[in-house]
Amino acid sequence: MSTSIQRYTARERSNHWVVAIAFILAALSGLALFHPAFFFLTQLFGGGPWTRILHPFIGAVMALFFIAMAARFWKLNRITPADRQWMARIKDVLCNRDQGLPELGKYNGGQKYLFWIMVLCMLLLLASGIVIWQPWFAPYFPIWLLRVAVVLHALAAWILILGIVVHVYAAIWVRGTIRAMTRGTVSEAWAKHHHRAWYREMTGK
Amino acid sequence: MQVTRRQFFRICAAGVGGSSLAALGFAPGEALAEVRAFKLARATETRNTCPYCSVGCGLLMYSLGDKAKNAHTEIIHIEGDPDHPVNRGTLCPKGAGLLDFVHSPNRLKRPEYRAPGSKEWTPISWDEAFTRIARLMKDDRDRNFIATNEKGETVNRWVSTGMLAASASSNETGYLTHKIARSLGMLAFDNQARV
Amino acid sequence: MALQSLDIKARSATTTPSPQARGAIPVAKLIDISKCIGCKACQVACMEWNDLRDEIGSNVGIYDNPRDLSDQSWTVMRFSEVEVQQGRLEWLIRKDGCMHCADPGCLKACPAPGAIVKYANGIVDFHEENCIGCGYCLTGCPFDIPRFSKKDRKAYKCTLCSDRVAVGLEPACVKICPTGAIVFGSKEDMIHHAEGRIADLKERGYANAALYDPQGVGGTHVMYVLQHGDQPELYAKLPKDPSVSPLVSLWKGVAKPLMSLGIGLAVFAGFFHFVSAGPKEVEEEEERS
Amino acid sequence: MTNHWVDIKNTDLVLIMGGNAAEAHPCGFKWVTEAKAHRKARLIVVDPRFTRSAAVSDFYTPIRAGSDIAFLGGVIHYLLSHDRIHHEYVKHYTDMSFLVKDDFGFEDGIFSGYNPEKRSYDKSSWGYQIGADGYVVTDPTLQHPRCVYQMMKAHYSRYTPDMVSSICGTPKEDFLKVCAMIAETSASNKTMTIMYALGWTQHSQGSQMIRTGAMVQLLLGNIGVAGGGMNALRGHSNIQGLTDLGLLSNLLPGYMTLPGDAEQDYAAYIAKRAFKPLRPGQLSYWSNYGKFHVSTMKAWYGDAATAENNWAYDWLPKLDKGYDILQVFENMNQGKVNGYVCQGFNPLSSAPCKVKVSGSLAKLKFLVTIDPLATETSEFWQNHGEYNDVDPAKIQTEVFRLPSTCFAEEDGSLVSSSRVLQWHWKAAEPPGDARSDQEIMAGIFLKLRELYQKEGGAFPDPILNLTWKYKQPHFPSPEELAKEFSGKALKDVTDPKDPAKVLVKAGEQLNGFAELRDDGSTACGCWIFSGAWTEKGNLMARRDNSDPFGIGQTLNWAFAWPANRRVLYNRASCDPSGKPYDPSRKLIAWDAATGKWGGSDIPDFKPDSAPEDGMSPFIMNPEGVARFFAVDKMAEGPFPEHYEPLESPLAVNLLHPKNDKARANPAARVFKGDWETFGKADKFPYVCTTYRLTEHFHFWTKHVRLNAIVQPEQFVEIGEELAKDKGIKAGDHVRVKSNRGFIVAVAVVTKRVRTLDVGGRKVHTVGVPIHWGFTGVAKNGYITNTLTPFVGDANTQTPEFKSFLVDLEKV
Repeated sequence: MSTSIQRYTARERSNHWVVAIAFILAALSGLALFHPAFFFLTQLFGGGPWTRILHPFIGAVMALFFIAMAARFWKLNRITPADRQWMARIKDVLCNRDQGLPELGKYNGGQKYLFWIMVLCMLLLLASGIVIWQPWFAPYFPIWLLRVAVVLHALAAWILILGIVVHVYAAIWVRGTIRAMTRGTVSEAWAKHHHRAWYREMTGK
Repeated sequence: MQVTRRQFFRICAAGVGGSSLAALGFAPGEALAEVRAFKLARATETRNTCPYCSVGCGLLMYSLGDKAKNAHTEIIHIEGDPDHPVNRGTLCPKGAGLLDFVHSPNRLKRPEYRAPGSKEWTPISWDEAFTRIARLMKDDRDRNFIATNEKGETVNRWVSTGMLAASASSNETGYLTHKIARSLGMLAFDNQARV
Repeated sequence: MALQSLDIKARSATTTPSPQARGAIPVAKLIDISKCIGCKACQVACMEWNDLRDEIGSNVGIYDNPRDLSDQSWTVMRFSEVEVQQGRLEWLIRKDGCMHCADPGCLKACPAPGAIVKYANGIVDFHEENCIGCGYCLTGCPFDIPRFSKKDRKAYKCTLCSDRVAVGLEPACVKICPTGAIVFGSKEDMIHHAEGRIADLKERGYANAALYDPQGVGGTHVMYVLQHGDQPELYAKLPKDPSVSPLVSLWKGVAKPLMSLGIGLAVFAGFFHFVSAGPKEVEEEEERS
Repeated sequence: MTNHWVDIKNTDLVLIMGGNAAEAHPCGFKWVTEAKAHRKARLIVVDPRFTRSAAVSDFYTPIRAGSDIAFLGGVIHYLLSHDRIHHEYVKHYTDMSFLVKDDFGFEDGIFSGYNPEKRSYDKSSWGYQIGADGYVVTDPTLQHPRCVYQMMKAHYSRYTPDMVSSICGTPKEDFLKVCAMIAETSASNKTMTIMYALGWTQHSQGSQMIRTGAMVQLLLGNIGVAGGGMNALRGHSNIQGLTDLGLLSNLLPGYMTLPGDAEQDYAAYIAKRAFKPLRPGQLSYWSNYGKFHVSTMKAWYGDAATAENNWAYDWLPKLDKGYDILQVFENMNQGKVNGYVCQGFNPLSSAPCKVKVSGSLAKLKFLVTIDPLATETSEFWQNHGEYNDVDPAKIQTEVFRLPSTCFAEEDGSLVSSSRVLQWHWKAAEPPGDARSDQEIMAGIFLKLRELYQKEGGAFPDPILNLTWKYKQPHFPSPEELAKEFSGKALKDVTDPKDPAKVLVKAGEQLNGFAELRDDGSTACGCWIFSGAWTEKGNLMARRDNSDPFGIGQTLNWAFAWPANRRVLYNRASCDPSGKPYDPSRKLIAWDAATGKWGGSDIPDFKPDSAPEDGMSPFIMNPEGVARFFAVDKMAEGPFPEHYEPLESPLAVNLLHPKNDKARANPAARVFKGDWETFGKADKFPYVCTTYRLTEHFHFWTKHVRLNAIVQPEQFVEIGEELAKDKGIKAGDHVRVKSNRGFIVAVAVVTKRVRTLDVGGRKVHTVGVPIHWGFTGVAKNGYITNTLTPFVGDANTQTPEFKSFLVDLEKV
């Protein structure tokens, strides 16, 4: 068995999975209320009213834990020139032509852009979610703001879902990635291949 | 395509998930959308006249129960009588709220008595009330009845006890009240027409 | 075919058409503000018939009581003292409540199947047993009508007495109205009735008398005769040209299918990318080294 | 009402003044909106406040509370000076041509015969000149200076538009516009209806306000015609019935009157009331007084009322003075009253000057209240904080509170303002042990009778002999009572023209008052209700609403008194030859072929008196015609004159600035000690008027949750200018105080209450609704009558609730 490198601590992994589970629940419940085609999903939550009751709490949990996670990771997600270079060659990346890609730190450009998109979406979701949260907060806001908020909420959620689809797919697609969030480690080869600068930093090689 | 062990699990999970969703009865049939049941369907209808102002609007009163021996009638709804030539089914806000007059929490339910100087009511039976009131009235009448005035003219009046009659009571009540009051020689006798 | 046909023409959160084969005569309630004496009989009748009892509030220096619509007050009178012509005071009293739009924004916004329905005769009804309490109907309504119950967190509003109309009776507020300011019948007849009223008002010097049947919401099944049809906002801010907010139309219109489709496409894109490009695997030797 | 609710739809012009029909009688007001919609009728509202009636009017103008006679007097002046009167009508159907006694006079606001000490008039000069033939002397040319026309013209010549405007505060151009609109209805095919209520009655000169309105209508020929009339919109559901049944201190059923002390002789008592015609050929229907009277006494005392004992004449109490509610509370306050029974009456709330009423009740030995609801009166002895701050320990009154049924729990009839007797049916049992009023009255009476039987006592004869043949003595049924007041034959009643012809057999119900006899052969509890329950059954329960003539007469709906007539004086809707003035609104007409009057109504006339007989339409008057000159019927003069309210913002009557005696009503009765309770304008500068709101009914609906919801809390209304002066915003609490007490309530600041220019000074009005008190489900409040003065109209003693003085401050 090849040597592993610690990529995420147990605490970080737990945090991620709380966010992930909350996201799945929030997304399912949110979709249930978004399009009639998904309304059947309310059954997962004990019916329509329970879906409506639970969704904002799930969302709040997701946002809270996401903020904790973002606070942990935001420094690592500053965009560097290497990231831009990497992004310019995204086609090659997608076609698995990884030779000659710039050396990357812990995260690649795609991950970083996704990170910031998620931050933005989360903040929008949180803010708009509070505005339309019945019955606790919504009655205190004017109807025009509710209207803006429902649209923003749907839009942000949509972008977030798309981002997460990319995120999840990338994890599946890039072999050896998922264990980073399950066991916390990645193989040296994985690290060297995808995040060479980080690999060097971690191993001193 | 090579299906790894982990991928296999993933597909299975989706399959199980899908079938269990179906088992939960997802994609429910069209939820029922019916109007509220018409609440007067088997109510008993009684005609009355509004007790408030003198427009004299006709009322339809609806009560639960079909007047069978064991059913206690309860008025559940009052609306205007469309046959009535004056109101033609309409009512004003007072008439519209008559149901809550009939069922007002301040409706009196039993005779009550307040002793001199007392701070509160005590219950009393009808018979006790009538007996005591009759006694008080008779004592006052016997003491203060004026058969003749100082000129010696026959006047037969009793003015130390008075009465105000109810101009919302029926003609039958009013007629009986008048007959009784004058037979006692009462003059201090008015109704709301005065104010 | 009858006034009382309660076939459902549209229901909330339902993507396929409801049965359409049987037709019905569209109904309408016409409120002639020039005949309204603001007596609130309609408010009382509404509460009495629908078994509602609002709170006993307080007086805040105006005649309006209860002060606003609520889950217990599906209609309220709104009093406005205006002087359109200098020195000629007018006390405009508008019965506020659901307008029963032909194109109801509440129904459009509602995510709960069957919580809001529109009957073939035009009545827009809330079915609280299906309501999930999300409040989206508030955003959809251009007239600010639905109200939440504090007891059950469900939305309530005027049903146009669908239970009475279903058995061939007029709504409770219509029947009670002492001056005949509220009338009920087929929408066609109500428009005809309104024309007569408008002619009368014009003869009495109200040159701008008009019918309020706003087309921005496809027309309404509750209409007003206004003495000052050019200035509906005089009547306690009745919107001049109401329509369902473009934001809500966007959200519950094109956005709903397109965004759903987008998510589906994203998933499919991943799937096909995986199938075509294959997983990104680290070379064996890299892994070993 | 001379006409009836539905008939209002036949009018061309509605004048609402001294009332607020849209708020107080919304369902009756419907017929105004019908007239507007279908006859293009116009609605004028004259009121101190811009009411909800004004909200749907074609023209509104303000008036200072209490100045209505000045306004209407101005209208009379306008009509006479512009000659906009219905000449033929006035000439034939009124007393315009009658000559007035020479010693009658009017000087500086006071009529002839005034006694300032007694505050009353010797009315001997207030009469017509009677000729040697016993009839009134007339001048059909109307030129004689002593004829009513000329006298009236002179009297109202002082009521110029400028004078009206300065007394009433009504803008002059507004007043003239109202006059012009009213004058249009002098045409014989145009008519106006006047709708009034307590806004006219509740003044110290209220009866004269109503009279002035009636005079305007007579000048225009608007009495007796469809869509016309003087329409008193009565307050309670059966206030008309109880008045008809004579439940007032001085009355007997059917507007018969109790004798005074001096009327010891029965024949003289009857003769005084059975008026002989004052003009040739007139009917003078009151000449039948004896028949009505004897029939009532037979109904009450049965076999004990005989010709020998003058039909028990001596058993009737005789009046030394009036015992109206104000007089009784005055007596009570003086400790002269020991017991009081309040049957469905809440005097603590509805009588003036709460402090006096409350103090008077505390002097009683016993008080009995009979009511479905917990009234303030029944709890006058209980401390309710600021709203009723009394010490129960100091109140020695024994109080009985007896629960009665409400309308829904009893059968019976009520008389609407249209004079229609309508039967209603019981729908449910009363709550708890509540009993019907009949059972309660019977319960008390039978106990009393038992005591008199056992113990004897003061003059027991009428008590022991009162007819009581009810099948269940403790519960006289409504059916039995209705039959009793409608009347039955005790012996066969025969046709006076043909004694062999039996009209009604002994024991049968009578068909109407025409069958009443003064020989003891008929018994009828209330002659004007006669025919309500005949052998055909209960006519009050009739439900045929067909309207064959399309003018809303519905003669087969229930039963109207008198004799099912729907429009009173309807003979006056036809010209002297018997043709309708307006055939499109025909009530009756003379049909020469049949020799009878007929049409859409029952003729209020001798049905076979041909026009050429010269009988005039007002058959209840001995003159046969309507009176502009009231002779001796009114307390303060034969022609209405404007006087200020007892409490007025003006120090003088602008019509008589130099005569202080003519400032306020010179004939108004003021009790000793009450003068001091009146406030002056220096301390109490604002005119206050009290009134009802449409959401509530007197003091009942504060017990009704639905009504409490739509109007929960006590408030007062003030204009924007006064609010600004006092720094008051809408929603602030204000204290309104008169010289008799204060109330605290929320301020409604509104454009609808205008500041008026009266005699060159600004007058602000404060409006105070009456509905609150210290019992009920609505928010508790002060009793409005804390503020009102203890003085009434000089004729009726109806309290002056509509115009008095207050001060106001922010709390």
